[in-house]
Amino acid sequence: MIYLVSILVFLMLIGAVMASILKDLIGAVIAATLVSIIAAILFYLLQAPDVAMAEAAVGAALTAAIFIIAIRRTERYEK
Amino acid sequence: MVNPVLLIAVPLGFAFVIPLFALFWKPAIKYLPPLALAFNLVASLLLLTEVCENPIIVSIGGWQPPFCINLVAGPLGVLFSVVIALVGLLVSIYAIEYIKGDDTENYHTLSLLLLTGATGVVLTGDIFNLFVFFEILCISSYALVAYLRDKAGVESAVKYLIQGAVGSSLLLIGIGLLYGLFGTLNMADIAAKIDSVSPISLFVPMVLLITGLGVEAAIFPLNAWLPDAHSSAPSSISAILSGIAIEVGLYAVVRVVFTIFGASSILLFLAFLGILTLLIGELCAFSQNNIKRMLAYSSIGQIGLILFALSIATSGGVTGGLFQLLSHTLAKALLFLAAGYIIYRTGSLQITAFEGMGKKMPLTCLAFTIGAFSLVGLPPFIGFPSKFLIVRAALATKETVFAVLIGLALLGTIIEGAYFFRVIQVLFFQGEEGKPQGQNPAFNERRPDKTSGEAPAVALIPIFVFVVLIVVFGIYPKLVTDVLNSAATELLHRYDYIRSVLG
Amino acid sequence: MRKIVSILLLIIVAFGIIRALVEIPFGTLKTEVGRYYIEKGVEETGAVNIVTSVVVNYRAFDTLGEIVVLFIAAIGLGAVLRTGREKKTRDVQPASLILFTGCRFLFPFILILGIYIFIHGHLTPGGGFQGGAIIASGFLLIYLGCKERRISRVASHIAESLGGLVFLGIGLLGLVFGSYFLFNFLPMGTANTLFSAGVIPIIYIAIGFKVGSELAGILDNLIEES
Amino acid sequence: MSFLNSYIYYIGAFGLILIGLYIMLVKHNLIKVIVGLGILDTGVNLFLISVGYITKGTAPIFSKPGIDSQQMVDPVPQALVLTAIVIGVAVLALALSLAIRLYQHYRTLDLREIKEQRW
Repeated sequence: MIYLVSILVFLMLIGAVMASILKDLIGAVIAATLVSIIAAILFYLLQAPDVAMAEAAVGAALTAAIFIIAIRRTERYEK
Repeated sequence: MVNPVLLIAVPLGFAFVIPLFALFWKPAIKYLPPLALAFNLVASLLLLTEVCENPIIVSIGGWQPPFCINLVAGPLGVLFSVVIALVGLLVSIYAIEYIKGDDTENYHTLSLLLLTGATGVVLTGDIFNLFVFFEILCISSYALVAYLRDKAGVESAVKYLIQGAVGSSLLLIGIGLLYGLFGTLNMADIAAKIDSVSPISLFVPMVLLITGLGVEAAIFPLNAWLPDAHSSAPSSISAILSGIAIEVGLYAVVRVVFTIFGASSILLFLAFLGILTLLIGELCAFSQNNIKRMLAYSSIGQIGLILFALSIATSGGVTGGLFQLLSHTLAKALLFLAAGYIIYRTGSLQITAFEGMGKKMPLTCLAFTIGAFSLVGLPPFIGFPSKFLIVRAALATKETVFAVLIGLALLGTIIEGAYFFRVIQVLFFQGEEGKPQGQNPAFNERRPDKTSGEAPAVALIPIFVFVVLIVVFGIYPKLVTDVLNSAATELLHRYDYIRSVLG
Repeated sequence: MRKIVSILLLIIVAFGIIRALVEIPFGTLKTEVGRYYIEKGVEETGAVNIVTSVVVNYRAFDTLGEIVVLFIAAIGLGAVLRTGREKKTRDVQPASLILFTGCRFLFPFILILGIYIFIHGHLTPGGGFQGGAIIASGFLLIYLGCKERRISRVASHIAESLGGLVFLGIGLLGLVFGSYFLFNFLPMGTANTLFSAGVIPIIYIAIGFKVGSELAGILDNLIEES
Repeated sequence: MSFLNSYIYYIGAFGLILIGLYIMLVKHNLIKVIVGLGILDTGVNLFLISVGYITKGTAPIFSKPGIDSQQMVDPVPQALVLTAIVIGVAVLALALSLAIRLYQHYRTLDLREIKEQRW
């Protein structure tokens, strides 16, 4: 169990770093969504199913959607 | 007895109703916020007479603290809610005429919710609930700063939002740490348990809370957003932001420092920070040519002075600080409201463009002058007794540090006087004919309307009421000092607060 | 320069937080308040999901504040993005038949799923926010699939206002019947059945509709305006 | 191993918080800054939930009779996080709408180029 959690946390931090590095904003948003999804799994493992559901629905799905809409209306690449 | 919950529930109800009115009966919208705030003013004045002896504690949901969220209507909180309702009422009357356009329902909903959030912050007795109301206050002010949708407004709103959001996150981390340490969120409960933990481990949560709340309170290193936001919002919103929002932020800071942590060790640091904020604010204000930026920097200076006075932490000092807070709220709201129409008529934000306005709109300019005099601290206006109390309290501590700091504060007051007299000189004694001025490129608040002179009556009424209040409280400070004294007592005696909540 | 200062600042923050965390060991019981809710929650509120009983009953005032925050965001977003001119019809590029049919087919199921989740908030994980968010994602699907369709602005405003007013009204009724704001004045019923827990399901339904319509309104504004 | 056992969630949470703050402080692109804000929020939420966890705990739901209430995790942080998530998404949405407006005014999202307002 603890190995699974460690791997998930590691992946989550990698995702956060990717969100920082990527110049393509869509890529950054996808990395941030990955962070959200893994966070939702961690919430589930921490015995918080309500929060996991909220994070998956709000944090992952809707946030990603509004980010992508906003990027489509502005510009895609960070200079 | 009025239940203090109604002070929050009634304006919320009005705010929820406004979108319905926007669909079916649009012209009525602009009268709803004054109605809600008039209710709040009456109700909180009624409460004020009751709570001075015994604070009223109401639990929400019907459980005993600390197992529920409870409101603490003590003298301090109710005093604040009176001020919020009063200033909010007058500003919303002003806005009836001032805010034009076809989507005013957004403006009215957001400003009403901003004031509701402020009322919630000052009444709540639960630290996470304070965070939620703080967010209501902050988020509606982000949206309102960008209300005009012009370049300057949107840019300032973005800066404000980013700094405010970082502050909120830090605040939430601080709350999480406190919950981890004490296992409760009730402020009185935390305050009662605070001695069970070593002071070292309290330091980090305290710093996080002060930083998070300090962003909204505009304490020195955290106030980069303020001049932009206050100067690019519509003038009625600037009045609310300068007159209420930062004061409520400061309230939250002192509530955390005094009541929750009972921290006397950090007070001297806060006093230094206050004076630093004061001097920086006044110096920046002195170098401004833009009237609203000048007023915004002057707010920073005043907040510094209030923070300093509260950090003296004697009965006299806290009373003086609260009195100064009241006087700043009234005077600054008046200044922004008066400046709003002066700007509207001249079509420029530059002080040099105001030449000769004293003749064209004498009443508005006279009101501006009174506000400026009061802010500087001249008798017979409210600024005089408040500053006098602070100076007396600082000297009464008989400590060299405070004497030196109050000397610096007086220096700040002199600078303040200098730049306000410059404006007044321009208003009344320069340029017989307003010569055509170059438009400030950043300014497109509204197309100037140079034809008519004086501000409309609906706008003059609140301005007049502010002037009356400033003069009356200046001549008879006794009218408010009793209430201020009991508010100061509530802040200084944390054990009474704990006992009244937890029983 | 800015990078170095920021990293220094972050190191200070990290140090302080590590210092503070030493006092807060992971995985231990820290609170009496939470314990109280677990011991008494079912008996006092009738909801078997303790998180729901905390969200909608013990700390319902926070929840009221939170839906206000979302309300502000929806209104503020409308105010910021508003163009003032009539909306142009979107350049309708019809979606492929499969996408179109799929979206129309899926939409009612997503709606029902969302409603199921917020009606059963006091029994199973989930509740008003989760259900509302799922409803909003159903509308997102409609935007992707059936491009010519829009949600009615009037209906969403009415749902928003009524959701808020129902919540507030229940709170005020509590004040009338039990002399406490948001007092749970309806009978608790038998725990673990649908019709139990007094006002909790009603509040969650109001929250669900409000959150759903607000999030859908936010999406609508972002896609359509300016 | 006991180190990982006791600190892995804290490491994750504060890793996210620090990375989020780093993005917000250092990056110049407004959308990137808002992404950082989202990551910061997630980190704070994860931290709050981990504060309430009890080793070998169960979710605080009495879904069937006879569940040991002693081992239930603390429900309060979960309620707080539900609130915090919604507040977070509200701020994000408002920030993105401001970003769209800002882009219409300046044709760029680079905060270094957007400096009309200066001291």
